[in-house]
Amino acid sequence: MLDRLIGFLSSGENLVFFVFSLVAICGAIFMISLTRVVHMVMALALTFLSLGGIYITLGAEFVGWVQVLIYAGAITILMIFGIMMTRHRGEAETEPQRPWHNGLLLVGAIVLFGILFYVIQNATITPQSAPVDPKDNTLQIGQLLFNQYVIPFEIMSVLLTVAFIGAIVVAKREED
Amino acid sequence: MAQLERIEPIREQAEAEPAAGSGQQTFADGDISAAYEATAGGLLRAGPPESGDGLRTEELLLNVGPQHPSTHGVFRVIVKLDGEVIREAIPVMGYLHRGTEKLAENLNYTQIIPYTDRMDYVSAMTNNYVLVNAVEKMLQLEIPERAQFLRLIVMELQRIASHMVWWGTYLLDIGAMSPFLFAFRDREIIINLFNELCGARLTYNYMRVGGVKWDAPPGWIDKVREFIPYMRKKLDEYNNLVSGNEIFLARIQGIGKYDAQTAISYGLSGANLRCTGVSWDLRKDQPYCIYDRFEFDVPVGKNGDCYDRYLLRLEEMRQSLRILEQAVAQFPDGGDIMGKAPRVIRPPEGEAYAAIESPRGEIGCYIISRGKQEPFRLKFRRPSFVNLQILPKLLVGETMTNLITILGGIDIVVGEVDA
Amino acid sequence: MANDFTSYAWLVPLFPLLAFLVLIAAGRQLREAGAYISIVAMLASFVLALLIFFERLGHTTDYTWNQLKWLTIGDFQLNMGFEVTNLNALMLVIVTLVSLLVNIYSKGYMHGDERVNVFFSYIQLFSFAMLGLVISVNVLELYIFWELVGVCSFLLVGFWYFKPEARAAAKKAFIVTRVGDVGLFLGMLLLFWYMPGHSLDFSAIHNAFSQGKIDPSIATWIAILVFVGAMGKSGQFPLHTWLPDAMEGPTPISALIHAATMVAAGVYLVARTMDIFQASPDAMLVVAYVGGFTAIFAATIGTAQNDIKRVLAYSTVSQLGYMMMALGLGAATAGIFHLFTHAFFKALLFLGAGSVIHAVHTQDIREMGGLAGKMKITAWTFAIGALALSGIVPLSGFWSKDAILSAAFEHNQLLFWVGLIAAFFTAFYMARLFFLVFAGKPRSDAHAHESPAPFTFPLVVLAVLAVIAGFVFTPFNGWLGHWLGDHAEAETANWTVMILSTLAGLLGIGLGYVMYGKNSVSRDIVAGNAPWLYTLVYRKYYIDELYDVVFVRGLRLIGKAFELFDIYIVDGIVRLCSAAVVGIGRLGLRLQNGQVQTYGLATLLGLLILALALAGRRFFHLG
Amino acid sequence: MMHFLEQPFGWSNFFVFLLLGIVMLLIVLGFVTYAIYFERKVIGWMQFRIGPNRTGPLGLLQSVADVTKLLIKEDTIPRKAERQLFILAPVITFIPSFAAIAVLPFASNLFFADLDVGILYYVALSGISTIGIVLGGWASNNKYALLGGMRSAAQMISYEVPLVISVVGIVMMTGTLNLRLIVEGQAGGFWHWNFIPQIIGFVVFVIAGISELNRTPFDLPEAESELVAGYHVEYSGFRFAFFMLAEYVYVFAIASLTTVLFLGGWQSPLPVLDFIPGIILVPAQIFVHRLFLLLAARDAAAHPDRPAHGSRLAGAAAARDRQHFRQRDFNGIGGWGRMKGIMKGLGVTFKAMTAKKVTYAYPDVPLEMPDRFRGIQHFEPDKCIVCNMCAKICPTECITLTGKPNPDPEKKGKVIDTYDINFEICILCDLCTEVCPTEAIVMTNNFELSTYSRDELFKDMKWLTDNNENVRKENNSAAPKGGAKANA
Amino acid sequence: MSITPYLTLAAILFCIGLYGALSKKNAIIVLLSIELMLNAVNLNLIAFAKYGPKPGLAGQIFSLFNITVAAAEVAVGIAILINLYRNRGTTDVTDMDTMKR
Repeated sequence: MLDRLIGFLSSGENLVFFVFSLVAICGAIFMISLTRVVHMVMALALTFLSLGGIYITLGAEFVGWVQVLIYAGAITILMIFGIMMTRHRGEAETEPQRPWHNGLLLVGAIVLFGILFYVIQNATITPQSAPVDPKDNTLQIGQLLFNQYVIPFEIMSVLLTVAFIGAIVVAKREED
Repeated sequence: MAQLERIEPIREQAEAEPAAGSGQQTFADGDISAAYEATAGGLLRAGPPESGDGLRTEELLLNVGPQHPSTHGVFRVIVKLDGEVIREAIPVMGYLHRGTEKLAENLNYTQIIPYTDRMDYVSAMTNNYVLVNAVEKMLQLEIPERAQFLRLIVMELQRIASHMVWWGTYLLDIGAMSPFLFAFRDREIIINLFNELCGARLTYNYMRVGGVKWDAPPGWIDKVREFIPYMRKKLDEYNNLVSGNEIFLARIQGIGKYDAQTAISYGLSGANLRCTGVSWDLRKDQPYCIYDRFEFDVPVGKNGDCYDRYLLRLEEMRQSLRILEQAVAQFPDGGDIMGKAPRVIRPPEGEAYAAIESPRGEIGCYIISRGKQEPFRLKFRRPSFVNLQILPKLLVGETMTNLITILGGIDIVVGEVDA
Repeated sequence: MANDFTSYAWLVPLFPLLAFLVLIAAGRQLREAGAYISIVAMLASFVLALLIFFERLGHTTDYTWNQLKWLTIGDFQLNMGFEVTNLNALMLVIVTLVSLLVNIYSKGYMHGDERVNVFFSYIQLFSFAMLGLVISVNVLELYIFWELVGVCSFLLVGFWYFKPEARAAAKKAFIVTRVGDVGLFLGMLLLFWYMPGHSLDFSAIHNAFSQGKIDPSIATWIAILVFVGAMGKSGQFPLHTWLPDAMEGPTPISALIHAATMVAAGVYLVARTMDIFQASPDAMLVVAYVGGFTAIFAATIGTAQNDIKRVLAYSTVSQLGYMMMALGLGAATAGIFHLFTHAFFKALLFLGAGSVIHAVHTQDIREMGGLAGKMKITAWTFAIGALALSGIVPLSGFWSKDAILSAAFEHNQLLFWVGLIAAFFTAFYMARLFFLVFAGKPRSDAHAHESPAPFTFPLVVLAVLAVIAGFVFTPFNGWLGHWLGDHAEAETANWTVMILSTLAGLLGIGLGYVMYGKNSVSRDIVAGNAPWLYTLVYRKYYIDELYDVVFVRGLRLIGKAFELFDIYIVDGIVRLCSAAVVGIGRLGLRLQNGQVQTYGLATLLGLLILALALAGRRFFHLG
Repeated sequence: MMHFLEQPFGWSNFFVFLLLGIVMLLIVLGFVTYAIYFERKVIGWMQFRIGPNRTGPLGLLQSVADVTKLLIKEDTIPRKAERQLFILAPVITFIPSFAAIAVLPFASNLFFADLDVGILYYVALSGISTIGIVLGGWASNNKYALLGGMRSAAQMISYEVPLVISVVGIVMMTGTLNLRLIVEGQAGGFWHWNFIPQIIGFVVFVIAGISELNRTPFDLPEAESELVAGYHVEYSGFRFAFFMLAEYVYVFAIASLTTVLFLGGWQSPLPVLDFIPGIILVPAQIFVHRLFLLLAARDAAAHPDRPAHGSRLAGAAAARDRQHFRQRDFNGIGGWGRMKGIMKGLGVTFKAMTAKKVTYAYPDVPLEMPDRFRGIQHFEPDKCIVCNMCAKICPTECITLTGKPNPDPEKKGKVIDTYDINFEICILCDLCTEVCPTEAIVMTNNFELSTYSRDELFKDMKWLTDNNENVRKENNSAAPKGGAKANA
Repeated sequence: MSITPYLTLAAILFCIGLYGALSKKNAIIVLLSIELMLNAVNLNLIAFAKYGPKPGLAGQIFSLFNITVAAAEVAVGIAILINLYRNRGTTDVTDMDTMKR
């Protein structure tokens, strides 16, 4: 087992992936286990960043930086604003009043992971065609986006506008 | 003597039974904490509103505290913020209270004069004059011509200096750094003039009962004469620098607005009153000293907002320059500077009230004398203290940034507020 | 002329049945007449019985009539009917005679009891049952009447139901006899099973067993089981406890049932099925030893009892032991002969005791004394009975006991000595009884006086019978043996046995006279220096307590166990079902609590189960 | 640099990059310090004062002194603050700012990373430093800091949108996000530079850049007048330095981004000058840009009208909304006409630049005061007739004196024995010299009285006698009370 | 480098997010957990884009769409959260179990 690990870590790219995934998982776990809300948000920001890094190693440069921009930049701050806007009296999460619920949930999650893990291990995916050369990722994405996927793109813009206007209307305080 | 009787009955009556039915909740003498509790303390302790009314989001209780940079000294406003909008503001004063009026009760009149310098430390001359004028009224002294002129020139110079301090700090509060330097550069000239005249830059202790202490040194009057055109040029420069600035106008127009009736009912005076259109300047309406000999007009605002007060004060500076110009022209070239004041000043029993127009409004001095060297009771009507009372009303509904604009607009000096 | 009365033998039980029905139907209105009806009925059946007896004296062939078809199961046909043999005829006479005398006695004794007619109806029912038992043709019919007799004994013992002891005694009697009846029933079943053609008729039994068609081990089992039935009814050792307690019933009943008839039924049964016993020597031995032991055992207890009726009860148990011993030794005739004589003098003793009790209103002999003077006839008859029981020469007791002892002398020396000692004890306690009751000074102030006519007439008749009954079967004249068809027994006068038994009897009477008559030897010679022995004997060897502990408490424990089992297991299951339903309901409730996260969890678990189901199927194929 | 990037990623060129990284850090630090110095100098000049000149020649070491002071100063953490976040916040702010420089090309082959997504990279990273600022404000558990943090975050987010949109024009023109290619697209004279065809983009970018950096006139978060110092009010020492560093690195980044995007990067303005290596042109342009930035910001004095609802609107929608408001504000009322007032203000500022400086070098050149200046008293014991007039008249009773009978018998009266003035209380009101009949006590013009302990302020007779330089010539003491001593 | 490590990482993150979403009581953290789950999906998309059966950019395009949707979702989520907070006074998910106002 050990030599396989060393073999895995030998090439730079794997090392980077290993580090990033480690950070991602720790961030996620901290998000669950920490008690103070802001710390949780920070932990998750860490996860988002490390995922961005993994996207870049996967050759998705544009998506990686968009992820960093949107998730680490915008959504985390939005969450922090959300936290500040609402007062957190019981800052520390009181002990789980629902031991049964959590216990069962943990078991469910682990079983789900087991199934997924099993499927993943057994699935054998063989790439049929040659991998795409990652020369100018942004250019290609741009071309693809506006030729083949222009309709979803338009729908996305509509969706965003609707969402944001909706958010403002919902959140606006009725000026007394 | 008639006034005396009038005093006695009031005093007995006051002691006999406390003012009944004064609407205000009266507190026994010692019970200051209750008074404080009823006002600011209550608000503080109320803490964040329970979520009962739930609809408001987080309510922030902010202390625009005593050591805040833009409150011209140790003055504190407790502000209940909803986001940026102020829901309620309660000013808290008394941090600079030195008990001048109580101390004065066992100081003879000459010794009180240095204390008046430290009340409104930005315009000390007008403080000196109001005390001295009150005593002279009691003694019915005759003030020599030259002393009158010196007093007038000195007071008008002091008015200009005071307005310049106000102008520099007010714009600093709003956010511009440079104007402050401009203002203090020009004020330095006036300060040097005073230094040459009476030896001090801020606390002059220049006037004495019956006259002034020092005579103008040789060439002093010429320096004043040269200062006037220089100042006019500088005032135009100030206007160019700031008054036209659109961003500045956007910040200041329409903020802290009140009408004439409110101003009068709050007892405001000075630029705060005149900005609402009420033309009331003691120099014109109750002339004292030799103001009646010169003609100058009293600038009056229209809609009572910060911008009007700003323009008003700039205009007042110009008018003071006009007065100075005429005063210097008519300056007597001889005559003694002290009237026939007795060596030991013992004003006869009785009371007197003298009020003059200080750069911040009507400053008054009310003295009750029992014929001894020390006044029995000395009371100053301090314009900053009175003008401050309108602040809470103005602040409701404003944002945090406007709080500073309005406070600066009223132009208070905390030394005068707390005495 | 041979069978013209015998063919009417079925009438003998019919008369008491009719009387019973009449008494039951109009018991209350009849008041006094009830007694006469029952006496007339008994007289009629006694006369018919005598006629049948005389008719049978001549010849010895049995007369059977079993045409009454009862039930047919498949190819098996069960008939009822009646059968008259010499033995039956003799028994008929004994039963009818004693019951007639008891009826007469009861008319006087039960006078004044408001339920007297009910009493007479029960006696008639009892007589019908006893007579039916005697003439039954097959074992099943016998078993039916056997049970009926048990019921009547229960009713009569518990006649004074308002006395708790009576109620308890009745129940005890009924239950203990029932235990015996079970034995008989099993025996009958085995018989039914193994008899060729499943026939239960006594003639068929006689043929099958005498020709050795049944293999010996089965025969032994059948014999022992039948003997268990007899033990229950005749109060042999393990099942004897109910007899002394049955004394709670009225005295005539004790006389009729517990002296002459019912208890004799066991002996009669063994005699009737002698062929089975002869087919298995082991069974014979068992019967003999049980009989012997019961004889001496009961005799010892009798010496220490203070209740007059209990002494007589234990004496009956002891005499029955003798009869069983005789049958066990093969001397059927001696056993039957002793039964014949014992019926008369034991009935006599009981009725005598009854008149004494009637006079002094107490049953405790220590409060009686000096009654001889006041009750002349009772005293004398009682004396005759006592002497007969003790086996003094001219009286019937001597001959019957001698026949048994001589049979014992030939076959089994041990049993002979046991019998001898028992005889000594019998004589001793009868003497103690007589002297305590009749001799000495009166110990209580009750003014005793002689009983009226209905009391004394039966006493006299019985006394006469007690004297003359002995001569029917003596070493010198074996008529009874021949008549009963039991010729196997050669009658030889065995002088030594006669002398020894007479000596034992005289010794017992002498000791009794010395201790209780003249008080020269202190009464509590035994109680004095061996108090534990005295109490042991007085307390009837604690048999009752033993039964109580073993059976009563054991059964109660088992009952308790079953009760617990019932409560916790059976009820438990029921309650469990209801709780399960409620639980499922509450689980559902908790699921619908409006929490989105709970719904999320539920969906997750559903998903997992679905996935596992799918993956599972494929996984196992693969695995 | 390009060939470095092509090599496979191994340990060797990792160190090379590390080295280059450190060099870049030093360059940036140097720039930052002298940017601060430069800024303070210019502001000084605008306000006719000299600006820092005390430390080092011409005050060049002023920023260095500041930075060392910050390093040495103890950085306190408020007790109730969230320790971890408080420490983390400056780090989160600084790292992205420095990382953002990696993508800026300084010369055709001098750049750190040639990313295809150059601009996106920059914008993404600047987003993260906003978190740092918000966290810093929130973690220091101080209401002002929280408000400052929220405001600066809201402002940075809302101005990020115009910043990005203004750049889209250029990206569309050059067809790539890669900064190096953008610069190459601007070859030829300055008329090829992007700022001409994208003039609107350029203006929006500059203004958005100014607000992004929280500089005047958008320095709402650090508006000294209201929020004292914005989100880093509780920070001190090294952590405060980090925040300032981050801010100025952003200044450097925005400035260089402007030059790269709009002002032709290392392309020379005139074709003839193309031999001047790009390396020099870029800092020059950065310098010019900085100057313009300061001028426009510093003197424009007031702030834009404050957003009416402050920072409470949620999501990017708020930014768009305010953007709309800003637009109306600018060209709504009379468009360029509106700018007249500001232009006049600029005019005054420029005039002031050349005006005489009023700063005087006080400690080196002593200040001479007018004769009548009321400084510290001077006492001549022999003139004193122990009449106690001065002690009586003193309003704060800070004079205590004791007399003793005249030593030589023939003269009657008393001679002064001890004469103390407690300068802790004395308010230099000059009443004592006024009433002294024999001018025994007069005032001098010197006023330096600072001491290290209070009891040194308690001057005795000997000290007062020695204090005899520049004594006031004209002491109108002993003027007869009430009589005016007439002198012209 | 085959695809399994990426998919495993995605599975881990997804399960952690799921656990967080269903167990945490603070609404904001539930929102965050859902974000984490969306990220896991994103990772899968991109992993398949490179190592999947038909490598191409489709995966990346869809991950872009996924990110936009997630951003919209968070914006609306926070808005709703604030509104709920104003009405209910708490952000505790367990208190929001009735539709009544």
